[in-house]
Amino acid sequence: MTIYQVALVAVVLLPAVGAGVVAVFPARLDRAARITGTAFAAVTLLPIILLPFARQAGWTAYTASPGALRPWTEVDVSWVPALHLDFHLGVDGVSYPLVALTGLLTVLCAAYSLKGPGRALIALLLVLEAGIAGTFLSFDLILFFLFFEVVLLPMYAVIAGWGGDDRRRAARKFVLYTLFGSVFLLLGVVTVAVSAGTADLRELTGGAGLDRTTQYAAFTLLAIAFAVKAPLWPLHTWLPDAHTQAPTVGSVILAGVLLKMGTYGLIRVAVGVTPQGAEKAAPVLGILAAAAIVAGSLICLRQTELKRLIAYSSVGHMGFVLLGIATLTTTGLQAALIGNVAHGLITGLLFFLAGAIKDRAHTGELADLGGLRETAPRLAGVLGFAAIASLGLPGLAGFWGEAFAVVAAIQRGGGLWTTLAVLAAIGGALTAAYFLRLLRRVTHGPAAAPVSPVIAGREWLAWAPLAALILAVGLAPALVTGALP
Amino acid sequence: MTAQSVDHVSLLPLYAAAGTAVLVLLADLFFGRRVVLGALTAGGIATAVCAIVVGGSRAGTFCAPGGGACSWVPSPLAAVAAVVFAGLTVGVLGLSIPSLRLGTAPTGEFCFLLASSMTGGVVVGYAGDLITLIVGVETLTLPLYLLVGLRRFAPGEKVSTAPASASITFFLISVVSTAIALLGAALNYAATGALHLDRLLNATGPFAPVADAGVALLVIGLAFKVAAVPLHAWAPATYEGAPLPVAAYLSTASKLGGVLALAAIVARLDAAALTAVLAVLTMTVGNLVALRQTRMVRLLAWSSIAQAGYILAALALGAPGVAPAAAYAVFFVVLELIAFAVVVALRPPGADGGPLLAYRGAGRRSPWLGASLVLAFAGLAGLPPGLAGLFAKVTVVDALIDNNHGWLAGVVALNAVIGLAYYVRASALLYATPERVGIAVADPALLEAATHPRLPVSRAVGAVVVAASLVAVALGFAPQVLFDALG
Amino acid sequence: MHAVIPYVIAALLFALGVYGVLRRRNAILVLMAVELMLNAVNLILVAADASIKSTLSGVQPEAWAYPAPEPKAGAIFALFVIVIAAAEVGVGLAIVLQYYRLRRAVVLDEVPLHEHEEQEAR
Amino acid sequence: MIVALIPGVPLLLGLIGLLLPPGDGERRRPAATLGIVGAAAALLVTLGLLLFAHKPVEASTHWVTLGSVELTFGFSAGMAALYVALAVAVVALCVQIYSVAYLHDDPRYAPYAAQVSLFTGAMLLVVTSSDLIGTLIGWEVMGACSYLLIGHDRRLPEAPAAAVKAFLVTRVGDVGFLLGVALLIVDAGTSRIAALLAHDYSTGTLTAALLLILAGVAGKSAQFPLHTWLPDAMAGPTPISALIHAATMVAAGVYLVFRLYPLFDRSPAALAVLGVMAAVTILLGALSATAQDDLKRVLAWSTVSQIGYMTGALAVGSPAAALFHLLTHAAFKALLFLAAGAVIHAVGTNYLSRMGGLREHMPVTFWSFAVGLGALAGVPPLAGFWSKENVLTAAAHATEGGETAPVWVAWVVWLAALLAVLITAWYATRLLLCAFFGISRAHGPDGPDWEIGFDDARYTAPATPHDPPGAMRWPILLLAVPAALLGLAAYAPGFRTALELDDPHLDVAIVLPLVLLAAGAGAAWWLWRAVPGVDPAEALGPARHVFANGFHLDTLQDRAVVRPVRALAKVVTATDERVVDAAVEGTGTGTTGAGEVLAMAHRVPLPTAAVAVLAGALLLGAVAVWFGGVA
Repeated sequence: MTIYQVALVAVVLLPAVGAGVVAVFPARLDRAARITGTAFAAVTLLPIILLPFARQAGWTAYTASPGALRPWTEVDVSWVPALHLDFHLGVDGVSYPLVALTGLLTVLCAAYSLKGPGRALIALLLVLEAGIAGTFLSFDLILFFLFFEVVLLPMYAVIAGWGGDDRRRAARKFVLYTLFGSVFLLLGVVTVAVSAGTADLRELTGGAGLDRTTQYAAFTLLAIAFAVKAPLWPLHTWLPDAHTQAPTVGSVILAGVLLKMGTYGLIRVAVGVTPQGAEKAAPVLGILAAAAIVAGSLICLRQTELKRLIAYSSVGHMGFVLLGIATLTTTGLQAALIGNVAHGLITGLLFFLAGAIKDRAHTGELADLGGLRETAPRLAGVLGFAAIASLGLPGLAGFWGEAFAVVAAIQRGGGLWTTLAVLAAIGGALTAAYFLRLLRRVTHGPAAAPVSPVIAGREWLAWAPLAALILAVGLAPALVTGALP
Repeated sequence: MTAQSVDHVSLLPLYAAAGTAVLVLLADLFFGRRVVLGALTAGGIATAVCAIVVGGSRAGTFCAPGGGACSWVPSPLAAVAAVVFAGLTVGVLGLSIPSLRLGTAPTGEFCFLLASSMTGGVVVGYAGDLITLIVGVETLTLPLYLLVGLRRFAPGEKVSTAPASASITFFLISVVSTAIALLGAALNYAATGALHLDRLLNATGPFAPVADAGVALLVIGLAFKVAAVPLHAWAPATYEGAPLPVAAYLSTASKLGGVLALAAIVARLDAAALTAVLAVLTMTVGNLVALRQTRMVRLLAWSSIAQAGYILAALALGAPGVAPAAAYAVFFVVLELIAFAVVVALRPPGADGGPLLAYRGAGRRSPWLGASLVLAFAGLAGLPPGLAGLFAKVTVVDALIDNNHGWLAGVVALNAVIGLAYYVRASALLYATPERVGIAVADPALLEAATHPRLPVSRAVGAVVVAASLVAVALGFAPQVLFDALG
Repeated sequence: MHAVIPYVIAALLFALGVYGVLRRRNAILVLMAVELMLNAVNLILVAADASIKSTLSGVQPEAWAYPAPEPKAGAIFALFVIVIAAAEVGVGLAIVLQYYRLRRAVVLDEVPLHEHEEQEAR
Repeated sequence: MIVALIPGVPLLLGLIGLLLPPGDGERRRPAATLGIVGAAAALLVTLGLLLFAHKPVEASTHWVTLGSVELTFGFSAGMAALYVALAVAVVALCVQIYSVAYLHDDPRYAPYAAQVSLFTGAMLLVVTSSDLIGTLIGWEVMGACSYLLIGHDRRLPEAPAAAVKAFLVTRVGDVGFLLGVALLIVDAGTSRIAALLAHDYSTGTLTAALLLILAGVAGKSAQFPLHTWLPDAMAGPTPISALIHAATMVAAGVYLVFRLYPLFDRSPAALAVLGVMAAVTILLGALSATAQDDLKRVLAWSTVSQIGYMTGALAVGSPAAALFHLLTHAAFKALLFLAAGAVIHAVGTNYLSRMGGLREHMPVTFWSFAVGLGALAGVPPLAGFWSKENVLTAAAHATEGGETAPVWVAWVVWLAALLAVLITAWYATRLLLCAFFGISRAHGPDGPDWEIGFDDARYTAPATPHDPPGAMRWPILLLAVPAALLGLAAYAPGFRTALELDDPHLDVAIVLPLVLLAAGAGAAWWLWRAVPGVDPAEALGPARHVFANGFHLDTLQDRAVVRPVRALAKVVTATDERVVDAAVEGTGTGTTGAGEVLAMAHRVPLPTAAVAVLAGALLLGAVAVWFGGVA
C-alpha cells in the first residue's frame, strides 16, 4: 500500500474517526472537544494536499469514453461481493478540486464554530466531510450511493439542531426531498450494477456493457436523483427553505459542497456511465438548466430575505453548471467543473457573510438592513466582493463556469442550443440585477440597525482564504482544470 | 413398514430448544428465579451453538420412503434462523428481567413460554413439510397468546385490562388465520396430494383452481403472522397492550417465523401476484398510518408492518427472493430489537411504551441510549449510520431489479421516503430542547431534569442494548458474513 | 361423483364457522366457531386422502409431474390439526377466563383496538 | 512582458489599496500614494514604450485550455494602443491628484482611490490585451468599478440607483458582447485577437457576432439605445465622471471596435447598424444637452453625442478619425469635468440656474472651461476642431462610395454630424454664458444647498466662490494644454503614422461646419443678449421638456424593459411558490392526510376489524385465484 493509498483512505477515515472522538468527549470538556475536532479537520488537509503528487500523467480532461477514467491513485478492497460493493476509492482531476474544497470548507466551518454552539456540531461537520469526500472519491457505484446517503441525517441534524425558527419544517423538507432523490439514485445505481454485473466505475465509464435501453432508463433515474441534489429547477424547492433555516456553517457546507455531489454525480456517474442516455436527454437537461438560470434569477429579484436570496441564487448558478454538463462537450464539462468549485467558494463566502450580518443585525430581512458600508465598512467591502464575484465578474472565479457554459452551448450549435446560450446569457445579466439590488439594500442607503463594525478573528480566518481563492481561481482557472494542457 | 432411521445430530437444535423448555420448567419447580433465568439463557445459547454446529449442509431426516422428501431439513437459512431465534429469546429475556424482578409476571411460566416459542421458531426454520411448518408456527405463536396477557398487577397498582384485551385480540385473529392457512393447505393437498415442501408444485389441469385457491389461502393465513395489510389489524393493538419485551418478541421473532413460513411456500408455489399486492399494500398503509402515530409502541408496530412489506416485496419474486427476504428480515430484527431495548431502557420497569412526547429530550439525558435508538431508526429507514438497514434495502432492491420487478423496487424505495418522515420525527424528538412552559422558568433544562429524572438502566437491559447495537454495527460493516451464512 | 359430498359439507362447515366468527359477540362462541372451521379442514384432509389417487391419476394427463401421493398424509395432518385445535382451545379458554376475571364480560364489542389514542386526543 | 506592467501596476496597487483600512487624516496618505503611483507608473511605462519601442510590443503565455478552446494570457501594444493608453494614464493621474483635494474629508477615500486604480488598470487591460478574454475581463471589471464609484456618494439617494443602472444597462449590452465573443471564439478555436482577425468567418457568423458585440459597445460607450445610464451616472463624484467620460468606460467601446476593425470592415451590415446608431446618438445627445439645467448633465449628454462622432467615424470607414477624436475628446472632456468639479466645489450646486457671474471670481476655471468648451464645439485651432474635421471629412468622403458601409449610411452620419456641430456650439455657448456671465445667483435663500456633488459632509462652502486649491488646479491646467493643442499633433508625422491618420488638409469643405458653428454660438449669444439673465434654453419652448428628459427614453426603457421584467419576476416567483413548491408541500400534506384517513379507519372495535380482515382475505383470495394463475 503506497503512501498515496493511505492518504486516500485517510481523507475519508480521519474525519470519521474525528467525529467519533469528538462525540465521546464528556460535556465538561466541550472546548477541548471542539479544538480536537477542528484539529482533525485540519489534519485531514494533509492527505488532501498529498494526493496531487500521486499523479504520473496529466490532470485528465474528463471524457465519457471507455477507459477514460485514469485515477492518480486508487484503493480497491472487496467489501460485499453479494451487492457488487467494493471499497474502491480513487482520485483524479475531476474529483480532486471538489475534495480539496470539501476539506477546506470543513476546516473553515469547524474553526468558525470554535466559539459556537457546542461540540456536536463539529462532530456532525466531520461526518459530513467524510460523507462528501467519500462520495467524490468513490469509484464504486454502490459505495457512491452509500456515501451519498451518509450526509443526509447529519445535515438534517445540523439544520434541525442549530437552525432558525422554522428549522424543523425546513430540515424535514430537506431530508425527505433529498431522500426522494436518492430513491432514484438507488434504483439507477442498482439497475446499472445489475445490468453490467459490476459496479466498478472504471469498468463502467463509457457505458461499457450497457445496452441502449438500459442506458436510457438508468440515465433518467440517475439524472433525476442528481437533479434533486444539485438542485435543478423545478426540483429545487427544498433548497431555499433549508438554506434560510440552516445555521451559517450548515449553509456553507450545504451550498459549498453538498450541492456539488449532484453535479459531480451527473458528470461522473450519469454522463460517465450512461453516455448514450445522456446524449438522448441532453436537450431536456439543457432546457431545464436554462430555465433554472432564468427562473432562479427572476425569483431572486423578488426575495426579501438575505439567505433566501443567496439560496435561490444557487439555483441559478447551478443552472449554469448543469448547462455546461448538458452540452456534453469537453468545454462544457470543464466549465461545469470550474463552475462547481467557484460556486462552492463564492456561495460559501456569501453564506459566511450572511451569517455575520444576521449575527450583528439580528435580522436577514433586506428591508430592515441598510447602510452597512457606513456602519461596518469592511464587512460591506467583503460582501461587495463576494456579490460581484457571484454575478460572474471576469477575473473572479465565477466567470469561467458561466461564460464557458455559454460558450459550450454555442459550440454545440443549432437553434436549440443557441437559444439556450442566449437565455443563459440573459440570466447572467439578471444575476447582476438581483445582486446589485441586494447590495443596494444592504450596503447602500441610510444605516438601519446598529451593527458592530468589529470583525472577529475567526471571521477573518473563514473569509480570507475563500476570498483569496476566488481571486486565484479567477485569474488562474488552471488551478481547477489542471496546469497541463 | 420399516422403522425410519433418524439422524439425531441434525435434530440437535430442536433437542436443545425443547430441552431448554423442559429444563426451565424443572428449574422453576426446584430452584429460584436466578436459576430459571440462567437455564433459559444457557438453553438459548446452546440452541444457537447446536444450530451452528449442525450447519446448513447436512442431509435431512424423517424422510419419506422413496427418498427426497424429508420433514426436517437443515439448510443455511434454517441455521441462521435458529441462531437468530435463540439470540432474540435471550435478548427478550434480558429485556424482561427488570419487570420480572418487579414481579409483573411469574418468572417460571414466562421463561417456559418463551422457551416454547423459541422451539417453535426453530422448527419453522427446519420444517420440510407443511405439517411441521404449521405445527412450528403454532408452537411459536401459542405461547405468545399467553405471554401477551401475562401481566400480574401489584396490590394497589391500577389494574389495566389492556394486556387481556390485547391477548384476546391477538388470539382470536390469529386463530382465524390459522384456520385459513390450514384450509389452504388442505385444499392444496386435496388438489395435488403434496405436503412435503419438496413436492409442492404448481397445479395444472382441472383442479388447478382449487390448488390456486389453496395456495392463496395458505399465503393469506401465514401473512397474518407477519401482519401484512389487510390482515394486520391485530398487530398495533396487541403490541400496545403487551408488555414491552413481549411486544419486542412479537415484532421480531414472531415476524421472522412468519417470514420463514411464507418463504417456504412462495419459494415453491406461485403466489407472485398475491404477494406483490400484499407487499404494496403492507408497506404503503403501514408507513402512512405510522406517520400519524403518537405512541411509541404503536409507531414501532406500524413501522414494523411497513418493514414486513419490504420483505414481502422480496418474497414476491418467489425462490430468488428468499435469500434477500431472509437477509432483510435478519437485519430488521436486529434493528427492531435495539429499538425496543432502548424503549425498555428509557421507561420504568413494567411500564408500557408511553406517548412519544415522553421521549422528548431523552437523547440528551442518555446520550448512549439515544445514539442506539438513532442507529436503529436510521437503520430501519435505510440510511447511514444504520448501515445494516441500508444494506438490507439495497439487497431487496437489487433482487427486485435483478428479477425485472423494477416497479416494485420503485415502490419500496418511495416508501422508504415516507418511512423516513416518522423515523426522523421520532429521532429528532429525542434531542429536542425542553418545551416552553407557561410559567416563567429560569432554566427550562433544570426543570426538565427535575420532571424527567434519568432512570437507572438495568444491567441486563443495557447488555441487550449493547449487544444488539454491536451486532448491528458489525453487520453494517460486514454484511457479507450474513450473505455467506445464508448462501 | 365420489368425493363431492364431503367437500360440500366441509365448505358449509367452514362458512358456518366464518359466519360465527363474524356474528357472534360472545368470545366462547367465537372460539367454537373457530373449532368448526378447523373441523372443516379436517374433513377436507380426510376426504382428500380417499380421493387423492383418483384426482391425480385419473384426471391428470402428465401424472409423472407428481410423485406418488403420500400415504395417509392427510389423515396424519388431520391428527395434528386436532392437536392444534385442542391446544388453541386450551389457551383460548384461559385467555377468555382472564379477560372475564378483569372485565366481568366476554363480549367482544368491548375489546377496543385503539384504547389509548382516545385518551391522547384529549 | 513589460506591456503587462501598464495595466498590471494599477490593478495590483488597486487590489492592495482595497485592503487598506478606510479612515481620515494621516491614514489617507498611503491610499493616495498607491493611487498616484499606480497611475504614474502606467504613464511612465507607456511613455517609455512610446519613446523607445519602434515596433508593436507583444507578449503572451498559455493560460488555460477549456476543451477545444485555447486561451492565452497576452498583451500587445501597437502605437495606436500606446497613445490611447497614454491618454488613459494621463487622465487617471490627473484624476487621482485632483481627488486628493476634492475628497479631502471623505472617510471612504481609501477604497475610492483603490477603485479608481482598478478602473484605470481595467481600461488599460482592455487597451493592451491581445486576447479577447483579457479584454472581456477588463471590460467587465470596468463595469464593476463604475458601479462602485458612481455609488460612492452616500448622501445622495439617487447615487445607488444610478450606480445600479450604470452597471445593469452596460451589463445588458454585455449579454450581447459575451455571446458575440463566444461566437468568434468558438468558430476560431482561440481567443487571441490576432488569430481572430485572421480567421475566415462565414458572413452569417461574422455579422451575427459583430452585431452582438455592437450591443456591448453600445452599452459601454453609451450609444443609443443603451445610453440611458450615462446622464444618471453624474451622481458619482465629479472626478469619476471625468474618468468615465474621458478615458475609460465610454472610450472602451470605441476602442474595441477599433481593435476589431478588420472584422467590421468585412461586414457592411454591422457597419450600417453602427452608422445609424451613431447618427441617432449624435443628435440625441446634442439635443438633450441643450436643455439640461445640471452642469454635469450637459457635459454627460455632450459625451453621448461626441462618442457618436467616434462611432460614426468608425462606421464610415475611418478608424483613425475615430481614434483621433477619442484622444482629443479625452483631453477636453477630462478638462471640462475637472473644471466643472471646481465650479461645483466653489458654489455648492450643480444647477446652472443657481450659477452665474463666476468669471470674475474664478478666472483659471473660467479660461479652462472656455478652452474645453471651445474644443468641444470645434472652434479652431483647439483640439476638437481638428478631430471633428477629420470625422466630417471621412463621412463626406464615404458618401462618394467605395467604403464598406453603404453610401446612405455615410450620408446619414455626415448630416447628423453637421447638424450636431450647430447644436453643440449652441449648448456650449449657453453653458459658458449661464455659468460664468451675468449676475451671481450662487445661493438660494437658505445658503448653499448640496444636491449633487461630492461626498463630504464637513465641507463648508466659501463665502465667495474662488479658484480651487493647487491639487485641483494643476490637473486642470495640465489638461488644458492638450485640450488646446492636441489637434495640431495631426501635423506631427510620428503621431499621424501611429494612428494611420490622413494628412490634414484644410479645404473649402471646412467652411460649412464653421458657418454652422458660428450660427449656433451666435444664436445662443443672441438669445442671452436679448433677454439678459434668462437661460437661452427657454427659447426651446415645449421641446425643452422633451430634450431635458432625454426624449423620455428612460421612461420608455422603464416601461418596455424594467416593468416587464419585474412583472415576469412576480409571475415566476408566484409560480414557484404556488405551483412548484405547492406541489411538493401538497405531496407532503397529502401523504400525511392519507395517513390520517387510514389511521382513522383503523380505530374500530375488534369485531369490525375481524370482518374487515376476513373481507380482505376473501378479496385477496379472489384476486389470487382470478389473476394469480395467470401470473
